Amino acid sequence: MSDKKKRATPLLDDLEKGPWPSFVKEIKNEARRPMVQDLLGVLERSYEEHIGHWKHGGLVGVMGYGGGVIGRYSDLATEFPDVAEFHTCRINQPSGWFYTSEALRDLCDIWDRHGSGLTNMHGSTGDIIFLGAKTEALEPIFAELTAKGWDLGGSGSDMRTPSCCVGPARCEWANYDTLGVCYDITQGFQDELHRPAFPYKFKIKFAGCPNDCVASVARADLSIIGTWKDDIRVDQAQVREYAKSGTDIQKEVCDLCPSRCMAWNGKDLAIENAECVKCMHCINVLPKALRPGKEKGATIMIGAKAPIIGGALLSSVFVPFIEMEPPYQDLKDLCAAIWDFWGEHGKNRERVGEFIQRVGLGSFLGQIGLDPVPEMIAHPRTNPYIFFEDELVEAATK
Amino acid sequence: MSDKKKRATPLLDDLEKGPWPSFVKEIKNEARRPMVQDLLGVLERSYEEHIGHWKHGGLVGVMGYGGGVIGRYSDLATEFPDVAEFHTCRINQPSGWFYTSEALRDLCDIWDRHGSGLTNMHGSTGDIIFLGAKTEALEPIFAELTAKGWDLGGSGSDMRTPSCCVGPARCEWANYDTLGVCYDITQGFQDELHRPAFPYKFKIKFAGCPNDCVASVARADLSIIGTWKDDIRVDQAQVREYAKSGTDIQKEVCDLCPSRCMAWNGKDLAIENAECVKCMHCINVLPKALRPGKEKGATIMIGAKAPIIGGALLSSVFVPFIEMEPPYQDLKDLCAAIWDFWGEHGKNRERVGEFIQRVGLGSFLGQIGLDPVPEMIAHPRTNPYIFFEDELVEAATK
Amino acid sequence: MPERKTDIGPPHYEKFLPPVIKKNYGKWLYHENPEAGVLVHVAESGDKLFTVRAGTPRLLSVTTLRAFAELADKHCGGYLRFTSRNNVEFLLADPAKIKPLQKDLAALGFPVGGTGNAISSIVHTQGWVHCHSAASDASGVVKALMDELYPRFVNMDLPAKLRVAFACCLNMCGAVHCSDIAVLGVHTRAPKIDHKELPKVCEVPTLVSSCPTGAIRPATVEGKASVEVEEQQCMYCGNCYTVCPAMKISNPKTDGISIWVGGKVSNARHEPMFSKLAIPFLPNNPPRWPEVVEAVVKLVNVYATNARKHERMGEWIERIGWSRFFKLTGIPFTKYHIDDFTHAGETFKRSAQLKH
Amino acid sequence: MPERKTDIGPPHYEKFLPPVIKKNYGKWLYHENPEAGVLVHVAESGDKLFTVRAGTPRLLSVTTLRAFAELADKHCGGYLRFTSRNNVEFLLADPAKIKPLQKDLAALGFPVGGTGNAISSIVHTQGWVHCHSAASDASGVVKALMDELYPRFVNMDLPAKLRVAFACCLNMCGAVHCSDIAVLGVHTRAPKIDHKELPKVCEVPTLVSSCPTGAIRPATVEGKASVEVEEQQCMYCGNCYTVCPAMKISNPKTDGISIWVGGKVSNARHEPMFSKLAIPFLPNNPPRWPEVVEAVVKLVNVYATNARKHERMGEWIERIGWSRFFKLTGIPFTKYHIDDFTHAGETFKRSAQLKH
Ligand code: SRM
Ligand code: SRM
Ligand code: SRM
Ligand code: SRM
Ligand code: SF4
Ligand code: SF4
Ligand code: SF4
Ligand code: SF4
Ligand code: SF4
Ligand code: SF4
Ligand code: SF4
Ligand code: SF4
Repeated sequence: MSDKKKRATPLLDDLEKGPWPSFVKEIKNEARRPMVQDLLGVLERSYEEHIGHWKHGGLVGVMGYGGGVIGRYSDLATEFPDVAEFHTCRINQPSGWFYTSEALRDLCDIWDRHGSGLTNMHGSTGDIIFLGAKTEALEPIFAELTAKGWDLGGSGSDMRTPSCCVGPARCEWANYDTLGVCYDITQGFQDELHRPAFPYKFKIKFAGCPNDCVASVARADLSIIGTWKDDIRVDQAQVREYAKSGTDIQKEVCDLCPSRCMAWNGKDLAIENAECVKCMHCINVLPKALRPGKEKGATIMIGAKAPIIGGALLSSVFVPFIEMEPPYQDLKDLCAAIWDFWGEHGKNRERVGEFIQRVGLGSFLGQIGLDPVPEMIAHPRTNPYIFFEDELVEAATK
Repeated sequence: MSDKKKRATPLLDDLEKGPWPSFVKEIKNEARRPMVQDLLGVLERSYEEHIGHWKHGGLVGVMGYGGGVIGRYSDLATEFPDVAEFHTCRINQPSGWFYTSEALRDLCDIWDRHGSGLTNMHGSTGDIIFLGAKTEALEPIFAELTAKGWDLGGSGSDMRTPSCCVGPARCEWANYDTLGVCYDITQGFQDELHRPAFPYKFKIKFAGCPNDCVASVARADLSIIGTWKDDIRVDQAQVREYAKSGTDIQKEVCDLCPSRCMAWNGKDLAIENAECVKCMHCINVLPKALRPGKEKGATIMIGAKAPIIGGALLSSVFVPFIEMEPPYQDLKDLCAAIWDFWGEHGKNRERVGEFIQRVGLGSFLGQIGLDPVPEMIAHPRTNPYIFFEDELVEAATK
Repeated sequence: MPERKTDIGPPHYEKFLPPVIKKNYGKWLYHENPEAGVLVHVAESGDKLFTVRAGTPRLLSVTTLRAFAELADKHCGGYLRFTSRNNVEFLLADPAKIKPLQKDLAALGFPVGGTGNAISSIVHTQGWVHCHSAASDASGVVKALMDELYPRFVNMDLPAKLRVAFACCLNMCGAVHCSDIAVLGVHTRAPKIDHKELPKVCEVPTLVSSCPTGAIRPATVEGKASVEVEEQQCMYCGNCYTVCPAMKISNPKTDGISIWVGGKVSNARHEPMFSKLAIPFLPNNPPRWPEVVEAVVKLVNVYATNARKHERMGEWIERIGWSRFFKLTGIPFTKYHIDDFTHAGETFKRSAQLKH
Repeated sequence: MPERKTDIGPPHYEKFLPPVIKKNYGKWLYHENPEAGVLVHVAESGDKLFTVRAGTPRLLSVTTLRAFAELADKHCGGYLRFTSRNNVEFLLADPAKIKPLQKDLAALGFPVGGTGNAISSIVHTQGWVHCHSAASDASGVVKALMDELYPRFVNMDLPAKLRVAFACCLNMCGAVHCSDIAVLGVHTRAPKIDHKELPKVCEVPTLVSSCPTGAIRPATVEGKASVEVEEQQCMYCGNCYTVCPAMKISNPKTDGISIWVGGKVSNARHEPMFSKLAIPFLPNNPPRWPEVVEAVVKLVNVYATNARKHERMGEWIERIGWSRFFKLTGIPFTKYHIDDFTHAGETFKRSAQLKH
């Protein structure tokens, strides 16, 4: 093993320099491990050759679970035997990514004993990522994690680990309890999370307001975005303060309001709330003066995904406004209804957003039991290719 | 024939009432003709039964031409023998639809002698429509028309009769000679007009400015829309006149400018011309005060069509700015280049706009010999499905 | 019979231009619109051209055309033109002739108007008068509509121009797809196949490829090469009938009319826009199509009372939003309004920017 | 080994919330951002929570995590969190601890910043560290970029937030498709088929249907069921490789990086937008990827000097127009920028509204 210690990594070493914290330093922090030595070796090789050296292989995981572990194998196993197996464990993060030093240390201790000692805090879906475990280590890791109250996250065609913004824990703009519902849904759908039974992955992200600090509209099959129904709460005195201290209310606020529903006369800021589209801009610029209304809830959007196959999708409006109170039964029923219909008719590797476009939003709504409303669309159809049904025609002609 | 005279048309008769001029009256104006009697009969029948009684049959036309006549036959020929054949002749209108009473009478006389005496002034492509001729009448009609200096228009898969707005003949906003180029192109492409040789129809419409008074962007495969390059000409005194006489310059003009590039201080109207997108709105509202610039020309757009098959298309920018001076050689060369490539590779009944989408605008430009420019697109691609070519990659990697 | 000429093209327009136009061609300075249907164009030379515009049914008899010719001789040296929306325009050099001309036109029954912020003539198509694909009549619907919209033609009391168009089938001759209000004839049943006729008059491959949704498949019927239609997949566009007369698409019971709103073609303020579906289906109810007339008049009035000055129908709707539009007009929103064709996803609302 | 438990889910977050949060949960009034990396949240009760945010490489050793834990114990009762962009946040009740914490973080080499109108950490993916599809490394490109963008992280001198994201292949883990600036690894050659391996490890039908452009067709090679790729139709997305390891897509010579701009996900002002192509291809040039770094820094600077206050990258470009964008940045516009996929037509400029 000693020879490994000696292996030079000049290209990687260059990335230890510079003001930004270095992932190479992080890797070297754990370099006492042979596995990490081999990781450095493989990685340096990739830097030399401009190509990766990992391959996917047979499914690996823990007993009774279908998700939570990503199998990875090196294609240079003979040269770097200690990364022949280099799997990822996804551990379900706590809502809002809050930790105590103690909890963090528990995780470190477990990972110290059984893996590379390298992590991602966090993966883009939101999980804690343990980066680099051998197959034989998976069960022990799992046992120790659960003993300390942790569990694996999702992977494969299951409900992926839900995530949420910091919300009510630290943000004055949260229109519902993002942490609470994220925890509730995660616990309520443990089977869907651990045992892939869907046509493809299904992601849920909770954002407390339209600022969407978890990028749910771009990254979740179900995007739950907090909003409100009534009037923006205005503290005119504070508005004047902002004006005094240099904010150009007209230019920076009124002129940038997408619905142009604000008027500033130098003394008061008037808002035509009926026209407000709850974009958050004015509140963002004047946090001390403006607050969302009191009738709070969320907009449920559906279908975001990455490009493959049909091109990337943003989520689209599914339920314009829903109250978000425990036990969140409406939301759970909605999930169940979606999973039933999509689960039965979705093709293999067809995300729900693609599925909706294939079967048509109109008929999808019918199956889910939702009424079509104009809020769901940017505009009605422009093409005349209407699948008329007899009822419509008969009703009109009789 | 006398019995025909007696046939009652109660439903149609109802449409002789009311303030708007009645097409039924027009038809009855010519009812001395048996053919028109039968037309009334067939039409009344359609009104009773809620269905049309025309069918397309074998191609009809005049010798040596493939276009200009639309064959129509009644499916109630035995009952209405005089409309058994009821064809349409399309006669190429003069540029801008200008006539003298004499010219109009010439046309009437010919049509009186050989057809129903019913016309459309005009068809939506722009032709003079002679509505209802028997097959045997076609050659005589054609002979008398040409004798008087008239010719047929297009139909089928040919260059359709070009049309243009009134332009410089009566409009202060014309940025080029719409009538002149319309006439020139029509004469220059007589063969393409009369002898269908394209995959499908090809329409050209000339509008003198972005108001697009011939709806070219929606209705022409090639839409030539006048525009200018330099600054809008402003008569500040006249602007103030408008303000005095009640026009709210700020609200009605500045606030509605799509590029928000105008400022009104109560005395002068300032225009940031570099930002102006030549939409015409301010000029439309203040015709006495504002005029397009002096560097005049046109934007060439391509591909508009009705919905069938892939959905309707508006034309898209093809040449952002081109000077429009006789003999319009650039425009003619462009048409030839388009017809060559589309003619060779277009599918049967594939409009050029559909063709461009199938082969890709990028490669279409390459074939036509135009460089891609950002003006041609609303925004660059959002999907990562790029057909990389070796040159690009090699140039970057060597 | 005179000797045969071909490829001569149309007469040169110059022959038909009045002297004042010939003189000031391309040198116009500005225009005014003193009253509905009257335009005054002032040239750099100071010369003035007076235009009087009158509405027509577009379907014109030679009798009427001769009457127009007479009016032109009487009032403006025989010079007249037609517009891109099928109105007739008399081109006067002498303003004193405006009133007399208006009187004569009134006597003949042709209304003067259609200029400025008005409803001009309805661009339309053939319908039962001459076309085979028509799901409704064109001239009749237009006449019924204009009788009610007449005040909007002879006045200029709308926020902006309002363009109404009619097409009798999805081929959309007349390009209704970009109108403030579009009235469109629709078939709502799959074509009836005449298996006897088909092999004689149609090419099966062309026919199969004519279907936007691929609903047509080759099939052998009674030993003959024919086709079958997967009715579930058919959305009644009628393109198969256009290429093959043996695919009868018209149906007296189930053909009808749909209403579309918010299109425009000018580049003024807002870029050109397609019309969007407002009402999926109204019955064919000749001779007056009351349901259609009522719906269109309602749309015009709601627009007229709610839109801001210079706002076209589509610009107004974009500002207030579609949910407000459906509320104000009382039109029910249905699944038919939700696009389910090729680019459907592009029409979904992909933002949380909503009015609650 | 403890007895086996399953389906217990994550620990309840409440256990990890500091007292000041427990007390004021959902009752925050407003916040301030006094300096880069420091947030003050004020509750209705008057209580204050002080947040100190530091950037991390996301790939963290347990050694560093333990160091964070120590800092948390020392300065804020052991309470900390991570952000949705992988920064670490220390949650202080006592403002007096801010400076000392900042000092300790500086000593450890973790920069305080990323708040307000700054460039926060780059959301990124695995790259050569752990993934098989990677067309480039993730951590390395990100490190090289952030070393140069560092001043934009520790200051708040941009017109608005600027979100940079990196993904190493078209799967786009990390959802770069809606970022102000997106850096995306791209393959540029069709997959090499391992005909020996394929029959063993892949299902041909699944493989065939995995191709967005239908470039993959079933084929029998040396008697075995395999596939062939119509290279003309392949745009190198790598999806075939994702479903079938025998379709090797990576290529050391021709893999590289593309740059995308103008995406956003917030609903503030403008609706969410996709990123659009700015630079189709830059070479893989480890360890510092100078071409990529130069391009991104240039984009940031042009944006910073030209955009108006509160204007995100995409909002700025929309205002000035794409031709101006390409002029200002000096990036050549090519046919690669013109969409030619399914909805290409929707991206064409269908209006004469142009700046000349
Ligand atoms: C670890 C992670 C990237 C990271 O470094 O953070 C990741 C890693 C992988 N993703 Fe991902 N994805 C990760 C978040 C995402 C996201 C972002 C998100 O979830 O917010 C996306 C885009 C959003 C979306 O879901 O569309 C994403 C879209 C994909 C796709 C494309 C899916 C699609 O429908 O287009 C694939 C391909 C697939 O599923 O076969 C994919 C597949 C993969 C695989 C499993 C590659 C494969 O085919 O086996 C990667 C394993 C890498 C490895 O070696 O560990 N990954 N993946 C992220 C999960 C960590 C976590 O659980 O927290
Ligand atoms: C006469 C006219 C309507 C009118 O009453 O004015 C007309 C009438 C017909 N059109 Fe049209 N089209 C007429 C202008 C248009 C326009 C508008 C325009 O040209 O500005 C369009 C929409 C723009 C476009 O070209 O896309 C139009 C789009 C069609 C289409 C659909 C083409 C497409 O690509 O989607 C068809 C179907 C076809 O070509 O087979 C069509 C086919 C037809 C046919 C020939 C029906 C057929 O399949 O045989 C109609 C003959 C009616 C008859 O019985 O006389 N007509 N047609 C117009 C021509 C008169 C003239 O020459 O001036
Ligand atoms: C005569 C005609 C051109 C021709 O060659 O026949 C014409 C003539 C004029 N148009 Fe037009 N337009 C004519 C069809 C059109 C069309 C095409 C159509 O309707 O199918 C359009 C596009 C409509 C659309 O966008 O859907 C059109 C959009 C305009 C506009 C832009 C209106 C807007 O705000 O969107 C203006 C500017 C204005 O009205 O302020 C305009 C302005 C004008 C002016 C004032 C130009 C001028 O200085 O002379 C002319 C008198 C307008 C009027 O009627 O008040 N013209 N105009 C057409 C008369 C049609 C009719 O009989 O009513
Ligand atoms: C901590 C975090 C949520 C979390 O649960 O982790 C968060 C926290 C806050 N966000 Fe955020 N945002 C966070 C990710 C995001 C994201 C998601 C992302 O970047 O992937 C977005 C969407 C970005 C986009 O649109 O592409 C986001 C868009 C916003 C916006 C809207 C900005 C805009 O004008 O578009 C605001 C409002 C503002 O900044 O004025 C905002 C405002 C805020 C406020 C001020 C909310 C509050 O009152 O506390 C918080 C401090 C902001 C700051 O950093 O200056 N936050 N914020 C995330 C910190 C990420 C980081 O470490 O930098
Ligand atoms: S999404 Fe809204 S509620 Fe959640 S953290 Fe961001 S700003 Fe606060
Ligand atoms: S939230 Fe947005 S839309 Fe509503 S008033 Fe404020 S800026 Fe305008
Ligand atoms: S298009 Fe322009 S130039 Fe032509 S008539 Fe209309 S306004 Fe005048
Ligand atoms: S033409 Fe249009 S864009 Fe240009 S200044 Fe006038 S209103 Fe603005
Ligand atoms: S719209 Fe249809 S029915 Fe009407 S004329 Fe055109 S093709 Fe014939
Ligand atoms: S009507 Fe249209 S959709 Fe129906 S079969 Fe014919 S072509 Fe296909
Ligand atoms: S983006 Fe591609 S290469 Fe990178 S982690 Fe995701 S799947 Fe792997
Ligand atoms: S890389 Fe993509 S496009 Fe090319 S063959 Fe594979 S799946 Fe098809």
